[in-house]
Amino acid sequence: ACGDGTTGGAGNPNGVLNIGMPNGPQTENHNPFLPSSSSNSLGYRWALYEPLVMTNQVKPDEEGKPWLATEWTWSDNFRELDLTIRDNATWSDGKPVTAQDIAYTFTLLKNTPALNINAIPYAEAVAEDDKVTVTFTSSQFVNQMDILTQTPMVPEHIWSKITDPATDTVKNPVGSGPYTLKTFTPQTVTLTVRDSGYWQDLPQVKELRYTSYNDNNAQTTALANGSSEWAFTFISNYKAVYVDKDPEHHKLWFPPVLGVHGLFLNTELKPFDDPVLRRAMNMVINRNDVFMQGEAGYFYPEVKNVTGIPTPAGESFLADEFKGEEFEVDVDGARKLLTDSGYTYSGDTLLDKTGKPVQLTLSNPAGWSDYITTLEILKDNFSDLGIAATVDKANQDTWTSDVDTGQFEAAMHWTNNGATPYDLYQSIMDGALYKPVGTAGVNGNWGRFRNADATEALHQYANAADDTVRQEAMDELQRIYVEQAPVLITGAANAGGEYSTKNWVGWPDEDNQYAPAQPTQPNALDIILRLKPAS
Amino acid sequence: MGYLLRRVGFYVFTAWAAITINFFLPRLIPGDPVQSLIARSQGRLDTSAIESLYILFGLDTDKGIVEQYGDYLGQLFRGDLGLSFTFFPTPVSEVLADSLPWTLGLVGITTVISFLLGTFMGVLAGWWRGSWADMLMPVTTFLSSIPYFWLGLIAITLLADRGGAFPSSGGYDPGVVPSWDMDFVWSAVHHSLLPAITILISSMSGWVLSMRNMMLTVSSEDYITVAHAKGLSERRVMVGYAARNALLPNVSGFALSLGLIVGGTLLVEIVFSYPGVGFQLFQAVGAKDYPLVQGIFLIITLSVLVANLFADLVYLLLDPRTRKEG
Amino acid sequence: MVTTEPVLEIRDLNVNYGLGDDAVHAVRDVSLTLNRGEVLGLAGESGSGKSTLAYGMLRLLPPPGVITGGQVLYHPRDSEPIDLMTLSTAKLRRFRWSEIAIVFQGAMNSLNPVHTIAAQLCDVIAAHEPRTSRAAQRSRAKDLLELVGINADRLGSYPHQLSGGMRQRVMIAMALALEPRVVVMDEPTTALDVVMQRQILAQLVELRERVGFSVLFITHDLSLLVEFSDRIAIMYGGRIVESAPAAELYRESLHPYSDGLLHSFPALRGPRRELTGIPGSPPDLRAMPSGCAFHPRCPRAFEPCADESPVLAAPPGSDERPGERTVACWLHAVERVKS
Amino acid sequence: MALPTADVMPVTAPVKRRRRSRLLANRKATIGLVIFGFFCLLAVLGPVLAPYDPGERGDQLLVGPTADHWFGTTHLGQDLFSQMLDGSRSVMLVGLVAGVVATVLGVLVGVTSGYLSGLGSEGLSALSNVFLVIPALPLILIITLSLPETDDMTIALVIGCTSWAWGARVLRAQTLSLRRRDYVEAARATGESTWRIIGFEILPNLTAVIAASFIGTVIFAVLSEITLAFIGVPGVSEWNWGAILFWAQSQQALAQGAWWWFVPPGIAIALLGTGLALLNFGIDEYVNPRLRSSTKVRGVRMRVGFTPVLRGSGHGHD
Amino acid sequence: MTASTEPAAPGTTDVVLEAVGLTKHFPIRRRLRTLFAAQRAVHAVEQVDLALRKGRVTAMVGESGSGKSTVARLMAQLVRQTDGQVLLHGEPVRTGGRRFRAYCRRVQMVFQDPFASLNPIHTVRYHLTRALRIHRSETSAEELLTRVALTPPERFLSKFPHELSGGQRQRVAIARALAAGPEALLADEPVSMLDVSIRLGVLNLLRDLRDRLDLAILYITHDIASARYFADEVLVLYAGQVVEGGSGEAVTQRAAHPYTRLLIASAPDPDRIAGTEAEVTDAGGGEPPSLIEPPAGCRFHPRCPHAMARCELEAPPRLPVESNGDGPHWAACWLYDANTVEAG
Ligand SMILES: Nc1ncnc2c1ncn2[C@@H]1O[C@H](COP(=O)(O)OP(=O)(O)OP(=O)(O)O)[C@@H](O)[C@H]1O
Ligand SMILES: Nc1ncnc2c1ncn2[C@@H]1O[C@H](COP(=O)(O)OP(=O)(O)OP(=O)(O)O)[C@@H](O)[C@H]1O
Ligand SMILES: [Mg+2]
Ligand SMILES: [Mg+2]
Repeated sequence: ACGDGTTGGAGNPNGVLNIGMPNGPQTENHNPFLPSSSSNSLGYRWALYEPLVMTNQVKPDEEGKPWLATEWTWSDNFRELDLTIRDNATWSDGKPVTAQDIAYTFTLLKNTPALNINAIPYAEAVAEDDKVTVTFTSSQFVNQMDILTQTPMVPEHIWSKITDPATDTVKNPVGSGPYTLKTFTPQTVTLTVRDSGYWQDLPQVKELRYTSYNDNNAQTTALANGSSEWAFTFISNYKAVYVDKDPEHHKLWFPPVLGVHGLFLNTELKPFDDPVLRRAMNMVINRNDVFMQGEAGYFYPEVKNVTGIPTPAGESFLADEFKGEEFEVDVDGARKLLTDSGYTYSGDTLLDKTGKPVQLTLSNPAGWSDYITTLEILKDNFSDLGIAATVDKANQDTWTSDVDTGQFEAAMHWTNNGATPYDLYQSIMDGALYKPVGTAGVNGNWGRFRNADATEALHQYANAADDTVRQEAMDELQRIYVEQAPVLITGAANAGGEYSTKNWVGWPDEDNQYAPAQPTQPNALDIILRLKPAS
Repeated sequence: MGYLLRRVGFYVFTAWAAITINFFLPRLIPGDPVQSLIARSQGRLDTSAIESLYILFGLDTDKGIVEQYGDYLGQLFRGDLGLSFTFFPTPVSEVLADSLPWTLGLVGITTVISFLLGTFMGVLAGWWRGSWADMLMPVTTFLSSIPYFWLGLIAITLLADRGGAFPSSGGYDPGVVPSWDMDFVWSAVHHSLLPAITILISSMSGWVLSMRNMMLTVSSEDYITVAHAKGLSERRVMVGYAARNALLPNVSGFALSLGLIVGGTLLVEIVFSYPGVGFQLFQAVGAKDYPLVQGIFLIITLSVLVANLFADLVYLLLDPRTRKEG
Repeated sequence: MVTTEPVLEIRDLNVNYGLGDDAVHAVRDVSLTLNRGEVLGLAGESGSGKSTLAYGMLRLLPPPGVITGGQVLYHPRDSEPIDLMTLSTAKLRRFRWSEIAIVFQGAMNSLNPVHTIAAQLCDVIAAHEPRTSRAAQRSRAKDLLELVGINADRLGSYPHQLSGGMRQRVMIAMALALEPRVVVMDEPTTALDVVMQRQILAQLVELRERVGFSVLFITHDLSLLVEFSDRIAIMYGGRIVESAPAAELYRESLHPYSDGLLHSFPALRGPRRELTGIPGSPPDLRAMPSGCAFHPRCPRAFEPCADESPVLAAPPGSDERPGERTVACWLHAVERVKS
Repeated sequence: MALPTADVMPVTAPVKRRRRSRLLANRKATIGLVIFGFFCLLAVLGPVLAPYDPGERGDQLLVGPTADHWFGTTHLGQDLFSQMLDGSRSVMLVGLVAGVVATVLGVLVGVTSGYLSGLGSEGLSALSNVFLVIPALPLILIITLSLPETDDMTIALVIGCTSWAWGARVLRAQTLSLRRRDYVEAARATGESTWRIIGFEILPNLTAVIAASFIGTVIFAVLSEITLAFIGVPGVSEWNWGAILFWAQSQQALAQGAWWWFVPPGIAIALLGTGLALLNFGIDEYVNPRLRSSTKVRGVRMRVGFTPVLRGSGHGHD
Repeated sequence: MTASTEPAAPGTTDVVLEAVGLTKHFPIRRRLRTLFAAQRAVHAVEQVDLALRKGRVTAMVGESGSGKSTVARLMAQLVRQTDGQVLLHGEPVRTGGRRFRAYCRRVQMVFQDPFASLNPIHTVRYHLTRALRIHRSETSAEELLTRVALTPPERFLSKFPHELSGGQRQRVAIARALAAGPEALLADEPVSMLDVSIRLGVLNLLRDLRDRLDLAILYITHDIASARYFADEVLVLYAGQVVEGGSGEAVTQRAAHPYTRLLIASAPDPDRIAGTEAEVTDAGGGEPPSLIEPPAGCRFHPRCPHAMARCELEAPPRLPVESNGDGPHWAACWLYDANTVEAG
């Protein structure tokens, strides 16, 4: 909004791209492995460091693009990875990227558990010529993507001199990416394009400016007035507040990825241990209302399929029997389902099989406004079924520990996401993650769902040697989900972003789904490389 | 002398109390930084990250609370506030170094301006009682009853959003590099105007009211009548006699209510997304970042204490009765 | 020294507290003349309006005091009399202290606690003689302090560092700073003990001899006045009820109230006097008795007293010096009418 | 933030008879009392009067004031007027409870430390100064977040327990000046017990000061509570005005132009605050008559130092 | 008569209340500079002996700050003495909790300021009935008011202090003191805050009570003339010490101690003929001494026109002064030491 020539939409003439994140002031920390670093928080680590492979999360079944690795093969039941490293890449200090560096990176993660964020069980990484062989102690089928596309590669000659890589803020980042660090301030990080030595054509964006806005509102304002050209933030009324400010250029695209948000019912509590009741409850949830009102009609995309697998990302994983099975609200059907299996009504109140009224407390931290809004909608939906729900706006910390220890009735929660629906289902119904109520430390399955078949199927999926077994396991999981409704899914996780086509074009969108539009994903690098000045 | 001794004792005691509260309170907060980091990411961080985070933050070792307290005190003496979790592994002191100047600049300066301006207006309102100055009172009362944050939000809507003259958030324009050049200074000043005005409007009224009351009280003292009888000029009586004496209680009031004021003004930072300690504190509380919470709380308390010490010294200068007996 | 040349004439002064119907008439139709060089004592019990009169004539009354009538004429050395009631603020400011200075009862409260004695002394000089240099002001302040018997090294002291007696002396010094012709003293020694009181009064008497100013001395201690003043006026219920030369008043008071006052304090020496005191309690200004305000307490009240208030006038048989002796009492008025 | 005004005022001898009428005769106090009474009434009746269930979703999403929804609706179609009415109870309840708790603590600490002497007294006084100096809002924030369970009551308690210090300080100063009064000594000389002296001789003389400190704390408590709710600290009742503002803020209501979501709570808070502040001024002026504002009667401006001369009006004659 | 210079012998029936070697030091708060120095104190009252007798008024005069009120408070046991004893009928008084009430019943105090000694929020009735109830007295409030000449009592009972005049308030305060039925009444400047015209009424009331109730009264004042008028015995206090004592007439008419002489010379006296100013100046000037570090020897010596070398070294004991038949008379002044007298 101010007349400063260096900001606003004037990026194009100077080749600047303004990227924003609503993450508050940053401290200088370019360590690509630390989730708390500014490079991670704002996403610029991917402009400095590169992964081995670039995959498109929006279409996880597509083959990845070679990046630092030109070839990768999994063998031996996904316990061994053979990589061929590109020979024309250099670090920004001019030294070539070698297979030794790649092996070093994996060894570093193996030796520094604090940095091994995805807890990958590395066994060994050995380099030989341009080949690297990485071995694991268990099958990594479900972690393929984490290893190949989410691991930034670092130069050995720099990192081997760092005494404690877990607590080093890497003030002078040296990576293989097309950009180098120019300046850092708590509010803005500026990267400039390398002069030479990048293994592919240098991007047309000469300078990346990452600005950290203090909150969603500030970020939204920046987007609306054009000072941010690319961001990832929640805008409650995006049409009026953002798009309408410049309908021609202000765009957003929020494709779903393979993760979901849903209402976790504590399945250890009566009567919610009854799949019939859960199914009935699932039937009355108005996912569209949640999407339109709770998620402003774009943020967490609606999950249409009955299996809870977000489409189109998960299209290829759907079992034949569920292909095209769209979820629909069916209050009467739900009521019938209940009365058929022993539930009764006293007036408008649903009574369970023992004759007790069905009641439910929905809880989520007070500050999470989209979840709370969703709960309000669910509460309304459940009342159609005769279930009296109350919304409890909890203290975030209490809530976190209550969910962790299973001391809740129902809460909105998210699942992990991954390259396959495995992560999603694992978070929902993996019996291996089960811990009894009162015990903390569950990494998923917060609803304490126990179903031996599901656990078995998940195990099989992760460790199967061939694809048919895997497909069977996946079909089985979908069947169990539909029958048991362990979690009432409300929406999909996203990997989207808001962007402006005023100065730069070539963004991914509905028609050109080459990457998720989120500026903090590895794919951001791919996007930046494809941007062209608007004519 | 006795006065000073008591003040010094008081400062030490307060500092200790703050440090102790500071240590124990955050530890009573349920949950831990890892859980809350995961929770805040709402799915963008994989659950498998938990283990590595525990290791990273050094939360995998157990220590008794008393031992921790001892360590904490020891650390403090070495000037070490620990490492922040949210910005791991940045030391808290570094986070503070980034944010404190903003707060001092905004809250500190405006609080002082507010006090000075409010006091000045209070002097006028008290002295010219029964004239136009009385109009000030209802307005002031109303303004002082509005919460800071609401005023700030309205100010943003009216003056910042939709092409208004002021930026609505941040401490300076994105893209400007902090340094002592015109661009930056102008940008920083520009960004601080709206929050500063908000603070001024809502905190000044308190000073206007209390100074006016003190002026009225002092006006009926004999020495004011004597000053009039002496034929001194109006200004001399008002400034040198009435205001000078009325100021004393106001200065000590200022010192002691700094805590209240600062607490309230921090909210302005949140509303204006100003990169100061208030904003950081709020974030850190949410993130269970004890070292940061402790550090910020401690620094705010100490700043208030230092301001207090300063106000005390001013008081000492202003009131000859507290000086060393002659 | 004492002449009959008036310096200050109060004519029919009326002072109210408050406005409208619930106003309190604290001073009613008071006329009083202060002659050059004399000490005029003003006595009366608490609440009789002494201070109100003193402040009122200088227009120093705090709100809600208002002056509702009368004149206060000041006779400058060689020009027309000035009516203080009609002076503009600026003129009044210039007039104050240079012509009439005032010493209040509580010296602690009269001195500004945050400025040094020197500052406050210089203040007044600077305000009226702006061209005086700093150094001159200071040396003047030093002289003044020495005048009242305080060592000049006390100049830098703050009021709280001085004892009560010293503070009162500082006030007196300050009052004399501009060599005014009139000094009003409102109970200047009541807060002090007798030893100090006498020291200060002795000094005052001596200063008057040297400097030559008139004093309006207000107190409720009649015995003190008899000893120190030339003339005494007695106030009751907002009016002057009697005025006479001090010795005469002591010897033979005409008004029963003055008489009662004189018989309220025991004598220190000589035979034990009979003490009668005054029965009853002082009047409430809000509900003044009709007629003579003193009549409900007066042992010698008779018919006219309750109905009409007596006028202040010379009693019969005192014609030789007009204005020297006046009384407002039907006892004496009736006689005058008769004679 | 209304600061308690004058620091230490001499307690003038209260005039019992005229006391009530005088406080009421004060226009400020009356207006303040009316506003305060109005909000108290709302607190009692508000939830009953609310035309809708404040949490109920409606069809009209985010519409401005209409005949159906006087204050408009939220993004879920909830009726804001009902939310305001419903929220008034929590605001007033927390404010008053916190006020009572803080006042009781303030009286206990202030009067005890004022009446007793020695180390205990000094300690208590130091304690209250510590509480004054430590920034209040961050402290309250940290404490509320430390508590495992919070509801309106706990929040009221937290605010009450942290905001007594100012009252204690003022009361201590007053008690110190009262303690030396002859009538306290006289009561002692008569043989009254200590608690009776505190309870019957000193406390009644502090009524006005206590009332002022109570009202001051209520203002502070209301503001703090609303602030907490606005920041999103849980436990504050659902439709507390601060919570309404929280929702408005998290839905970026202002950016969306939904001013009706923001304005009513703000105005209500300011109005309540103003009412309380006025009431406090009334008390201040009652305790210290010098503060009475109106010195301008019938065109006469009274000034210290220059007494007005009125000619021809009410003369001293009877 | 030397007998009276000693404290009255124990068992003397008419001595009601007696102070023996009463001393009070108020400690001063330590300052930084003096943190490690010895604790300093205001020596407010030092070695005061006095006896209150049944049906007699003992006056105590002295300038401001000489410790008069402190003596009264000590005698009333509102303040604990640093040293010395208060004897009630020869019994040392110990006042802890319960026993304090019993002591109150017998020794009552009237304060200087009638405007401050009544609680503004309580009625006259409350003040009196509380006192009566505490001491389980049979008397009624009406009776008390009648006794202090506030008649008709009904008119005053339900009044608040602000509705009464100063004299009336002081009477109520006296009535309250009488409610306990005391034997000794300590009146700390009971009339100095009152209007001249009504002082006399209160003094006369006290005198009347002395006669009717046989009260032992300690009358504290700074007005030596009223002491002469009202008291049977006068003690002069200077800087916390009694410097002279004797019958009212003896002390006021033939003051022996130089300080008493100064006091008398300073008192306003309409009968004084102009020209006797010399007498005053002769009596000395200066200011009262610091009580924190009081002068050694006789505390008056720095101001005394007759000071001798001895005065600076030794504090004088009570020395008899020749009396002209108006009762015992003594002074604590070396001028009356046999040796000095001889030498003079
Ligand atoms: N502000 C006021 N409002 C109303 N009445 C007042 C005010 N100030 C003084 N009075 C009344 O005016 C009368 C005269 O007061 P003033 O102070 O002049 O008496 P005084 O003779 O000086 O008494 P004292 O000897 O006690 O000083 C008193 O009855 C008093 O009650
Ligand atoms: N509580 C106290 N703490 C310290 N010093 C005290 C205290 N009370 C009295 N003093 C000191 O003791 C000395 C005697 O005081 P006291 O009040 O007995 O004098 P007084 O003769 O009654 O004076 P006055 O005529 O002014 O009433 C004074 O110097 C006073 O400052
Ligand atoms: Mg007076
Ligand atoms: Mg005394």
